[in-house]
Amino acid sequence: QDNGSSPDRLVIYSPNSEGLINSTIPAFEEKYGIQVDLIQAGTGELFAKLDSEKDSPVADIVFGGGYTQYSMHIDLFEEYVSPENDNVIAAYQNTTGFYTPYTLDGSVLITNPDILGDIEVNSYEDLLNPELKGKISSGDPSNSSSAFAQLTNMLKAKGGYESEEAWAYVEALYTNIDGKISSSSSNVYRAVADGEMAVGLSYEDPVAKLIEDGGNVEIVYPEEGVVFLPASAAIIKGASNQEYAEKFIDFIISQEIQNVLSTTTTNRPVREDVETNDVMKPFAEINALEEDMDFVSENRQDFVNRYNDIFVKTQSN
Amino acid sequence: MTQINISHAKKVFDDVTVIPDLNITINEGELFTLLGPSGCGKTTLLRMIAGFNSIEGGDFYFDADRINDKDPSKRNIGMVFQNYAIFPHLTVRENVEFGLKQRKLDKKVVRETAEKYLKLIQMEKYMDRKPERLSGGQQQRVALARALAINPAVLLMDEPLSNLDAKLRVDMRKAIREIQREVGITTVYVTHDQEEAMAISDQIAVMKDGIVQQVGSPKALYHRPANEFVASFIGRTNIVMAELKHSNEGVAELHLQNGHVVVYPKLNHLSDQTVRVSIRPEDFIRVEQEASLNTFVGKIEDSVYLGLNTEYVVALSDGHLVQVTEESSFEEDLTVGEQIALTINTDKINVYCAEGLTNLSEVK
Amino acid sequence: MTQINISHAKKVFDDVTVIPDLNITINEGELFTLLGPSGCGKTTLLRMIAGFNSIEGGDFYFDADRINDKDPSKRNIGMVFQNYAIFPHLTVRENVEFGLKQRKLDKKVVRETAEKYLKLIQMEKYMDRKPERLSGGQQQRVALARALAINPAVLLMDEPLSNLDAKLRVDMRKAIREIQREVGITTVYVTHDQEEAMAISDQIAVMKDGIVQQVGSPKALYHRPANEFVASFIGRTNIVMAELKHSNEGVAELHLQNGHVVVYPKLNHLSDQTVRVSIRPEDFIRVEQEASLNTFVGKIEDSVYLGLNTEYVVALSDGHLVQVTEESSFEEDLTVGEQIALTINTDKINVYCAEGLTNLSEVK
Amino acid sequence: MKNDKRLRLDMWGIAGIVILVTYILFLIYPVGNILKQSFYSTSMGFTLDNFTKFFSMSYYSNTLLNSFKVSITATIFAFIIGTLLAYLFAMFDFKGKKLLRILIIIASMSAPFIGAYSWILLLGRSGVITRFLSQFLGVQTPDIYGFSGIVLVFTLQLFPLIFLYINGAFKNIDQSILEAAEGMGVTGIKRFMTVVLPLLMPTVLAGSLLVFMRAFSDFGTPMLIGEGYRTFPVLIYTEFISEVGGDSAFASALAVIAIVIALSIFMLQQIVSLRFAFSMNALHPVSTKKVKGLKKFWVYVISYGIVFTAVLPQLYLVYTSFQNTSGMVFQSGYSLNSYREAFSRMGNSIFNTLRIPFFAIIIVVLFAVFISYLAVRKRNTVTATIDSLSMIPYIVPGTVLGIAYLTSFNTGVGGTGFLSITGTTAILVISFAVRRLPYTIRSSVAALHQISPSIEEAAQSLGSSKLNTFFRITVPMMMPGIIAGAILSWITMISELSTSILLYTVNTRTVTVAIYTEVIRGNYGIAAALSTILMIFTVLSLLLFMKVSGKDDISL
Ligand SMILES: Nc1ncnc2c1ncn2[C@@H]1O[C@H](COP(=O)(O)OP(=O)(O)OP(=O)(O)O)[C@@H](O)[C@H]1O
Ligand SMILES: Nc1ncnc2c1ncn2[C@@H]1O[C@H](COP(=O)(O)OP(=O)(O)OP(=O)(O)O)[C@@H](O)[C@H]1O
Ligand SMILES: [Mg+2]
Ligand SMILES: [Mg+2]
Repeated sequence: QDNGSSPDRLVIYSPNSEGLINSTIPAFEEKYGIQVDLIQAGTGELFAKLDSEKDSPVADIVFGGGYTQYSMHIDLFEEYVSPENDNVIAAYQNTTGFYTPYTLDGSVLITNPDILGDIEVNSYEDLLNPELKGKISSGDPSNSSSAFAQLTNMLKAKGGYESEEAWAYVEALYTNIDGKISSSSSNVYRAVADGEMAVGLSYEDPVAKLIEDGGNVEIVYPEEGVVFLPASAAIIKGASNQEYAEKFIDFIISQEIQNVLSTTTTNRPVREDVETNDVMKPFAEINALEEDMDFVSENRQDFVNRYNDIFVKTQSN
Repeated sequence: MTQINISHAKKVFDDVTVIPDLNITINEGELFTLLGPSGCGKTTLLRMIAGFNSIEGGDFYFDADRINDKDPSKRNIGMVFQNYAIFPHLTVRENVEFGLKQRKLDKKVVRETAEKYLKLIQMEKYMDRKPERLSGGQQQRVALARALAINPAVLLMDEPLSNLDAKLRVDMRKAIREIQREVGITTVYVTHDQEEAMAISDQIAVMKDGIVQQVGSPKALYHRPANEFVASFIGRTNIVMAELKHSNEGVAELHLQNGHVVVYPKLNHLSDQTVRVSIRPEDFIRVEQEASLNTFVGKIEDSVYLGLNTEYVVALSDGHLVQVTEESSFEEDLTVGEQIALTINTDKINVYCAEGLTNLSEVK
Repeated sequence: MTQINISHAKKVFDDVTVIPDLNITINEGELFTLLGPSGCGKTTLLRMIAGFNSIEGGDFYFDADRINDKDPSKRNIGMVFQNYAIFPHLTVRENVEFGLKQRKLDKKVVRETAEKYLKLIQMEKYMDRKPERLSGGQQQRVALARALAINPAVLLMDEPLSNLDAKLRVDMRKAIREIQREVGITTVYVTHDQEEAMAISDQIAVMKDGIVQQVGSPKALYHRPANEFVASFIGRTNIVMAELKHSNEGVAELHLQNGHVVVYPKLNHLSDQTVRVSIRPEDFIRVEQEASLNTFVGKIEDSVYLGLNTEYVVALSDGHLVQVTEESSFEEDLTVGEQIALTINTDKINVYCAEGLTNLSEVK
Repeated sequence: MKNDKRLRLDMWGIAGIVILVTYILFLIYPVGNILKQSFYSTSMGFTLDNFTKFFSMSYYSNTLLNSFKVSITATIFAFIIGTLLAYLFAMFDFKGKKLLRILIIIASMSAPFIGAYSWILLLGRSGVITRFLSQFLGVQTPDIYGFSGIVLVFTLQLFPLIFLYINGAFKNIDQSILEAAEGMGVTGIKRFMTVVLPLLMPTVLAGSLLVFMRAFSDFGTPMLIGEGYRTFPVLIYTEFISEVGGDSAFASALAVIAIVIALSIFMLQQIVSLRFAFSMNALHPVSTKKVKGLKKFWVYVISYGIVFTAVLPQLYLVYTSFQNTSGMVFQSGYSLNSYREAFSRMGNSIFNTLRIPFFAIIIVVLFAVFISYLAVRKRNTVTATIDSLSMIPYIVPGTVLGIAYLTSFNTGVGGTGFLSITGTTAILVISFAVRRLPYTIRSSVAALHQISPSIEEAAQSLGSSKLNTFFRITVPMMMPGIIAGAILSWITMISELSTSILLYTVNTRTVTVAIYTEVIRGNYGIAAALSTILMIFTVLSLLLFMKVSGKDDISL
């Protein structure tokens, strides 16, 4: 029976993709002579698992997932602020004390030029083009974190979270999406990459990765603005390998690893003192917006409900 | 050696009473046959003895042991099922060995016993076949061997020979009889074949609608059937209406419906009444035309050749038809339409009351 | 009215030849019976005629129509299966109606026909029951009615009455006979019961190991069996060894093994040889002790009472046992150990060559 | 057979109690633990709010309607195809049956995500087939997404279940009954409808029940190709596993509704099958016949056609496993790179994929055999309860069961440390067994219904004890049914994901988990290679089984 109690092991739960895992875990193992037991599954599944195991935790670290999940499950985590924290861009520092952002991910549009033809897509507004009706792939903001991020992003870009105008845009958009909702984030970009859909409401990492892998897709940073949200990691409360867990947190936001991430993967670093990947548009060229994380966390349910209403409305006519 | 005692047995299938109240005693080592028309409850009774049918009333005893609630597997019975119920997934040999293996016998003994019984039923050639590749009669014999092989205290057989040819039937019933006698297995035997019943049984119970009509030795049943039903069920018989009258000397006479008068002193003690006379086909004796006073004539309407015997349907002078049996011969042949003279073997006839329910010849 | 013609039929079950080469013609409207020991291939042949068994060789004709590859459903047959094969999911009535419905008859006609046949088999009471709630004999009758009701051109019956009591068997076989004659249905009937075969058949084929031994009318089979197998299969017989010798005058004599000599002029034309004499139990005639010259003595070893007849096992002076049948009587009773005198009804005996394969009495 | 309504403390009584306790421990306790929150809120105590919420909002309740629609349609199609195929197999002689049987079974296993994903690659808007048809033939294929797509995938994935069940049931029909019908001029479809189908009914109902429930509870397929056609299980899944903060109390309420529906349908099926309960004594099982001419042509076209279509996505998967890939994108050219990677990453997962289902299948067969016997021959309140209980895990989403097990056994039963089996092999074995039992139970029950009790009576009359009769006579005769079910249990355990993804640890990682992990990491090539390996592995296990059992026929 192995529940992570053996001294030279570290149990990590992670929903992360190939690039992130490959550039962090082996390096960590080598550096500290620790064996990492990696348990991989979807973000939702991992958090459900963590929640169920909270009385006798198995994992030491959860590595991945957006701030929405973390903020909902604060009680699962051990408080830890890495000494490296101060080297991180201020906006993405560990301010709660519980979870540490290590990369950034922006809400972007993915397009398939073959399917799109000569239709221009540069902004959220372009998505209302009637020619795109039924050809836009989107996740379900009521349960996919990337789709939710898109929702808050477009609200912010279109006038604010409580602006009626912004919500009117959402309604118009989902009318044009015409019920073609994917049940998972990955379906969204996959559908576009496979030529099933023309445009998708996705996020930067997989789209960039697709381009890097030679996929026939393009990345579009909406002109109205892009919100970058951090992916975080945290130490599990009651973890048996506290010491190594802390080392891991320090490790992933260390300059060394951040550098690796930003150059070899399609993830944006949280530090400024590193180089960047060529595939990805430099920060400076993007119209970056900032999310009001506290407000969104608090009103998450309202957003979801409001979206649900819109969905029902678009479906019923 | 087990005595079976059944008192006030009752069986109801979803509201239909199949056996209302049945009492029977089967003595130790006896071969007891249940005979009766299709659907009269023979199988039902047998299954109650075996423990496969629930018992709605009454007591079943094996010796002093009340078995009403005893598990079938503990009753030490062997049973041959009407539908054979052989195990389709086992070979012939395995079928026969099955019961033996339960007895925790030595492997060699099991093999040898099985082989012995397979030889007995003339199936040693088919030992390793699966039942699906056997003929109907072969399957039935397997069922028989399987039940015999375990040497039970009580043997229950439901039409065990119904699909065998005459020769094999005789062989098999001899084998059953021998084994049964040798070890003294109390046996309850169901058959629809009265010849078989006669040949094999110590006692026969004739049933009708779940009610036992008569229990007796084969001979008693044939010659002194307790009622008309038994008379006509065991062997064939002609029922002729008659008036019982007394002559001036007080000698009873039967005035048959065709006018013929039979002097029948046995019934002197009874008063005049309408009776039914049962005359078996072989009790009509053909005589030379008008040879004696005591004859009457008839005309042959039909004849059926049965090998040993030939059966004639004869129209009496009053138009009634009777069956007459005679030993066949190859040359001489009575043809349809021929006139014959008959007399009656009065010793062997039976006289029943007008309802056919009591045998007056027996009442002393 | 269909004639069935089978020539050189061959059936092989996984390497075992069950029927090597069989030829039979069944005339239009005839009731043709297959009789033979268990496992001889009766069912197999019937199923080949029906089209349910593959045919490994030979030709099957219904009139001029070669049916070897014709679909069973197109052969216009009615079949009663040895295991009944009634539809477990249908009621009695639905079972009988099943075939009728296929004929696209009027609903009312279907109902009425079904009812008619249910009455015929005395099952009208059980019309709405499911088969699992019927007795064995009742199920068999349903199978019978189902096949009869569709009024086929060819009726195939595999032991259709094996689970019925004697009375019902007689009723049923009459019914079958009547329907069959009325409409002239060519019928192939399989039975193991020789009495039934005798009673019902126009022609009988006696089979053994897939080979037809003799085809003939019931009477011919009984009285002039073609070989020893037929003689002993149809009815019972005693086989007694004898020497065929000729007297000085050239009259043939059979010197039986017990020393008794039977004068048998029929065989005058044959040379001296060892023969086998078949004497049916009823062809021994009991006579008053030493009443005539032509008698011999024996001692009763066993007796079996069969109702109409009683069977005796008699030890001849040379120790050989023979079966003797006599009509039973209630009073007179020969007891085991008693000495009796017998003579032989020489008209009815048959003489076979030493191998038992040819009937010498028939060779002219 | 006597039908004793009382519970007696004989062998069957004890078996019943043991099974009941097992279910209380491994089903009622953990699942109840999770589901109780549907009726309970910390603020208000007992409440039905969650249910009101569901039924009052069409956003939610419509999913139920959708689920009924797809499940019923898929069940009907699966029934037609499965029965048709089983009929052809039982009645006719044709070449390649063994291969087809294996392929049919393969069709029923679907590698997580990748399996249904193949359909998109084949029949999607830019699918290989779609493009081929529209470019060369100008034919516009219907949309794979939404209702029709879900039904298509369900049908092709679930008909094998009906096929296997019915294939087994044919062994209990006596040939002469079919012949009797044929003799009376009833053949082909007519005979099928009037005789064969009614005789197969107990099995048909059992199979259809499973198909319906499976379609009703599956979320993987609708999630991938539903495209807004929201089904009930997807709703449950997303509420439990929401990344945006689902409402687990509400999710529990949904699970409760699913269970209630499942049980009602189960009861209904029980009542209906009572009408078709009749036993047969099949001494001459149905045998196959040679076909000729046009009929032969159709037999081949239909059987090969169906099977080929059903395994198409699997074949495509095999094809893609040889394609060059770069991460998520398939490149031109072929190589064994994916396999090289796959082998290096498999670790002990192959061994686990053998080990865990192996223990589980032993439990499954043992329990199924006992439960089915209790439910059929010893029916009383307790056994009927067990029978119904056994169906619950089939409908409870695997994710819910996984969460329930984690929560309930993390610190032992009730926090006592007793049965604290989280992270062990045991928890996976138990969860596999509990979830996949229904396949074997239902087919065993159906098989038992067809066996004439007089065979058991015969054994008893020969002095064989209940236990002995059961194991030596009843079980061997049920074998076709048991095996048909066990094969399905086995296949579905090998490809099980939704529970194991929550329960696995590094030591108990199975190939399916590995496949899913690769999908998450974006390595589709490796996932396809792993799926192919899993498929080969499955075929090998089936071949081994055939070899051991000495039968060509998988359903015996
Ligand atoms: N499916 C089969 N495979 C192999 N052998 C078989 C098969 N069916 C029958 N046999 C064999 O063929 C022979 C003839 O069988 P058949 O059923 O025709 O006998 P039968 O004359 O009808 O006998 P019975 O009076 O016992 O029913 C038997 O020896 C039997 O064992
Ligand atoms: N399970 C049952 N449910 C209802 N009635 C039944 C059931 N089994 C038998 N019966 C009826 O009970 C009566 C007696 O049946 P049983 O089987 O004992 O007859 P049997 O004397 O053996 O007849 P046979 O000689 O035809 O086999 C029949 O009328 C039959 O229809
Ligand atoms: Mg009976
Ligand atoms: Mg036969």
